[in-house]
Amino acid sequence: MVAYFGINAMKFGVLNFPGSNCAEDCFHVLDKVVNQPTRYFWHQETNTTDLDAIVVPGGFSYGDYLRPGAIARFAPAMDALKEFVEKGKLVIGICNGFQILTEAGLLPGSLIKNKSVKFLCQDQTIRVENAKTPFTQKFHKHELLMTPIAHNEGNYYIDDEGLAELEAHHQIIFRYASQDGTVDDSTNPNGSVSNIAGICNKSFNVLGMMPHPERNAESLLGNAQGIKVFESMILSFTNSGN
Amino acid sequence: MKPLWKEAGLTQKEYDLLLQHLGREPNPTETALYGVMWSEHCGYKNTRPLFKNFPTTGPRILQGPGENAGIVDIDDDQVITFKVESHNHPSAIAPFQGAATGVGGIIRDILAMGAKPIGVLNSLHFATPKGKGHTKWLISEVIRGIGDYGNCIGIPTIGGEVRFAETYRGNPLVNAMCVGLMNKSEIQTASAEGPGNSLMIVGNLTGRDGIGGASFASKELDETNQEDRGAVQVGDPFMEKLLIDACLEVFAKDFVVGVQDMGAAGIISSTSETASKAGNGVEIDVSLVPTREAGMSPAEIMISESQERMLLIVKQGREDEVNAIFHKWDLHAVVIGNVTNDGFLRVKEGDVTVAEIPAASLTDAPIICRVGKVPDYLSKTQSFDESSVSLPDDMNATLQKLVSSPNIASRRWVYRQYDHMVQTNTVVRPGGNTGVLRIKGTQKAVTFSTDANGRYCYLNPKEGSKIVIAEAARNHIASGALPIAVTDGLNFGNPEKPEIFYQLEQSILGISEACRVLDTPIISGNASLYNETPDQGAIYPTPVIGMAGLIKNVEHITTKPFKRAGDVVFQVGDFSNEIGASEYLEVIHGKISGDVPKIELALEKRTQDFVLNAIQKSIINSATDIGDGGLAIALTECLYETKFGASIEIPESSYRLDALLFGEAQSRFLLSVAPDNMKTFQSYAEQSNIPISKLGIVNSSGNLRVRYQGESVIEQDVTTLESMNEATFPEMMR
Amino acid sequence: MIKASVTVMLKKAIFDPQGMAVKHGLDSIGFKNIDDVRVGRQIIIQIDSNDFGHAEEEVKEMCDKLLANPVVESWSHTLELMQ
Amino acid sequence: MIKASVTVMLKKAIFDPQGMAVKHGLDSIGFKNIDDVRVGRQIIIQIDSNDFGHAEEEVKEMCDKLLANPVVESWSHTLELMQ
Ligand SMILES: Nc1ncnc2c1ncn2[C@@H]1O[C@H](COP(=O)(O)OP(=O)(O)O)[C@@H](O)[C@H]1O
Ligand SMILES: [Mg+2]
Repeated sequence: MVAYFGINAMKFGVLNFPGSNCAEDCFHVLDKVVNQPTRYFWHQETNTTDLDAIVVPGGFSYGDYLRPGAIARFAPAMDALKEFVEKGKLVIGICNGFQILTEAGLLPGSLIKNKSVKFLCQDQTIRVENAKTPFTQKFHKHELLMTPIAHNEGNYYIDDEGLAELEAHHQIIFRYASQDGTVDDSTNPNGSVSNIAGICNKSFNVLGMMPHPERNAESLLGNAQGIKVFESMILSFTNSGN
Repeated sequence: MKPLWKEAGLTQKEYDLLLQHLGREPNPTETALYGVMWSEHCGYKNTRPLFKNFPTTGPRILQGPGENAGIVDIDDDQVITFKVESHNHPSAIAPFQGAATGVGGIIRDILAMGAKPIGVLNSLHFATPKGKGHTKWLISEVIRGIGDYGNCIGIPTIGGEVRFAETYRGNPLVNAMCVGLMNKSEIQTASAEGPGNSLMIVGNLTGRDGIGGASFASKELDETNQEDRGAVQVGDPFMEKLLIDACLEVFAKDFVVGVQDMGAAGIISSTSETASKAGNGVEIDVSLVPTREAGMSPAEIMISESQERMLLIVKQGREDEVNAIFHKWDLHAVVIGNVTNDGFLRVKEGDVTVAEIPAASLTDAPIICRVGKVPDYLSKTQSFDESSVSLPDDMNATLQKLVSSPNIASRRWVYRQYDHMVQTNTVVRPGGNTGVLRIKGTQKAVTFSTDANGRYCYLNPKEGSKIVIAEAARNHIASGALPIAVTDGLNFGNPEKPEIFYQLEQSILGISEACRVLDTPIISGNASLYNETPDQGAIYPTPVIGMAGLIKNVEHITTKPFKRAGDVVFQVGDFSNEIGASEYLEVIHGKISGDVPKIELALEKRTQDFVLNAIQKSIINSATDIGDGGLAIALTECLYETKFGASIEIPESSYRLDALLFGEAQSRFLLSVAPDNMKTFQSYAEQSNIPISKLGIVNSSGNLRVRYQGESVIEQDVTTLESMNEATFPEMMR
Repeated sequence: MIKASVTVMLKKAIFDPQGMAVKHGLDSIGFKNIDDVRVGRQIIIQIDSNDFGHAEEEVKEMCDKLLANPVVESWSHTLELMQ
Repeated sequence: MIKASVTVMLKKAIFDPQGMAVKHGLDSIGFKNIDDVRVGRQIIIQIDSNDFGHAEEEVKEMCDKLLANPVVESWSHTLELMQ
């Protein structure tokens, strides 16, 4: 627990792999926008004792050569990350971070090439499906937010059985939607099964999402709705009595 | 058999000069080194005499042409650095790899200045695809290549352009621009200072790939070039990302005295340039260069264009510390030689000296002074009679056709393939007047654009080129920015032909004059000549203008779309009766002819100052310039992505209706102003002696209505126009 | 030296967007009699060894650990001796 | 039905950054005896025909026109009958 600006703040680590090009963006939001103590967590590092939460940022770790996340998952930091998760601490994987978490088996399913076979960068409406998680408690259920996506492999795949399990445990956190909240094929930008944009693990301390909440955390850049993801994490930390 | 020097691309005169420099016959390695360094691509033999015309200084300009990129002061001890570069020929034969490595190359120029790259842009020129053939593949591969590199490396692609004309069918243009940001104290120079200091090569291994790229770029494209395969390389954006991260970490320490990227002609060019800049010599041992393949000859090692490499000149004794930082990033930094004080470039292979050349002679390619001749076609196109063109019956249909024509249609299909938001600075994304980046930790923003208009420059090389500069500047003004500097990419045909040389010379004169009047000095640039094919001849003369602007307060950032129903729409500037050289004349009447619209630079400057001041007074709600497709197209663009409509009345005049609607009269803007601010705006215009016309009102009808002389001439549903505008690219590229 | 050729494909049950795009591309240039296209990766590895048994095991391990993602991909391979 | 398997690889003389990265990846998880890795594409095409001669020609044309860029890539293929 760290005192920061006089309050008990949450210490964030931003996992930095070679090629993680959104690490600085996440750092900026955590440090300058939600004002939490933040440090980089280098891929060769293994000590997480000072951290309360870890962000696995977007980008192209190891160039995404071979397969996004495939090489990153063997980094020493990933073993530490697994222990961190077992302790119940919060981990959020954004874009490439989501891909890495699925490759590492911390989240089910996999992300394959977009249906269009093209990189896709645009604003995208997503709908909050479960507002009772440590990552979404500042939203209300079915709240819509406009959050940028930017990916080549964001097409979430899971088999029917896995999907049923996700549904049963309310692990689907975000779905791609239209601006008026419709969720169907026409509002699915990349072909994801069931319009899935973000999921949690069963214990709800690991979130993976393709959209980039750090890109809509300041109103100058469009809107600041994404900031609530980070604020939810901080709230859950404060509420947990830390 | 041809003598070796001829094989190396040298002329008899050049060879004689070489003999003077050396005072003896060169050996084959030396001949090869001169060959690449004195190619047009490296030596700027044809263009250097013309560059004298460029204005290159100003209170904000800290570095003009001559370094890897120019530097502009943006206050608070911060500077930006930027440059444009062409990769036309590699992209023509291997579009994905050619475009990708083009982006990679220009990023390294910015990195070599010591800056963090914060944005890339591109300027692409193609023919329109016919069916499913080659051109469609070429376009999609170029765009994929640009996206792939920029996306992976984490630099947002914040702007650019795609333009179509038949002239680019066999010879597409792929120009890329990169922008960097740093503090003044972080500026690096490409100079090999301090005899005894070490030359270190960092990044990728050196291979046989790309050998002869520089001379390849200095040739016309024909069938046999298809065999110039070594000239094509595969980009490695991941390696470049590591290179950026590692270099910036090293630069922050006090270990490095000089930096040079390795672009065309690789080691030979980077070492000889840094040496001659410092007035020093260098000694290189090629056997120390880490290579990818065995058995490379010294000449091959020296001229290889393997990508993602940099040359650092490192203080003696600091080599291990530099290497340790690179090691952290899984890279190596290897000493390949050192700075000497004798002015010679000495290449050794172990103990054996294989080349010994005065370094300055390599970088001082003999200038070729040519004389231009007015091309024949100009007398025909200039005598074009506009009155022979009849007015279209239906302006609605005309507008629809223009809205969906390839040069005017929405480019969303293109830029959604580029990550334009990474680094979280992009306030105005592609599709706006300029790409606008905020600067974290300040109130400032910077604006960037690339602009070209091949048809204008073809129909009037000098005046057309002026317009390209003016038009570029208008985009910045409309964004709320003061235009501050320019980088130019000169894409022309074979300068050995007098008509082409005329185009080049006139274009440079036009650019120079416009930059002088508009106070946007030229800080860097690139020339790509020999853009010709045997079938089609030369491309349109196509100078690509990259421009930067500065916004002191992010609150002044202004965008195109109308903001509120009830706002009043104004045109700044005057209508004219001109339709020559316009998009309208080409798309609707199939004519590429006439003269370009008249441009008066002093009026242009006053108009721009007026609009920027009005924006800074916070009385303007939206702004755009009036360019391709004229007023009607500008109006549609202000309505897209809004739920508004507009009711417009064009003021009485004696001009043709098509000129009023679609003509491209210069020095114009389209603004919207809140009713409360209207008086202030009008009296400010009067004070400034700038012509404005009140055109109408923004409303919530969702329709664009234009009336002239009491009659409706356009009545269109905006949603329909917008879907037509959006449909063109997806359909063309399906 | 042994050359291992590993082919990694998306599992049959999974829709293959790249395959679809290639099929569409082939169709549009006139190849109408194509039923299905699948696109995968080919990875060619030169192993510094002449022991096929050992190489076989190594390749299997490489595939399971790194070269293929078992959630969505399947792989096959061949080995041959290089001169 | 004929199944055509097309392998497209970067030409030997051209540097393959992907292959290099995979080699590094394999190295970092303990495979130290690897000399070289190249990564290419595998394209599996089901052709609605039983005429091998014709299929052969078609595949060649597909490769030259769409599946590979002869400036940087080379390709090879096999055909087999499917049941
Ligand atoms: N058209 C031009 N306008 C202004 N400067 C130019 C132009 N062409 C080249 N230069 C300048 O000449 C120098 C050499 O250019 P170039 O060989 O393209 O550089 P590099 O090798 O760093 O890519 C640079 O400083 C560049 O900015
Ligand atoms: Mg340079």
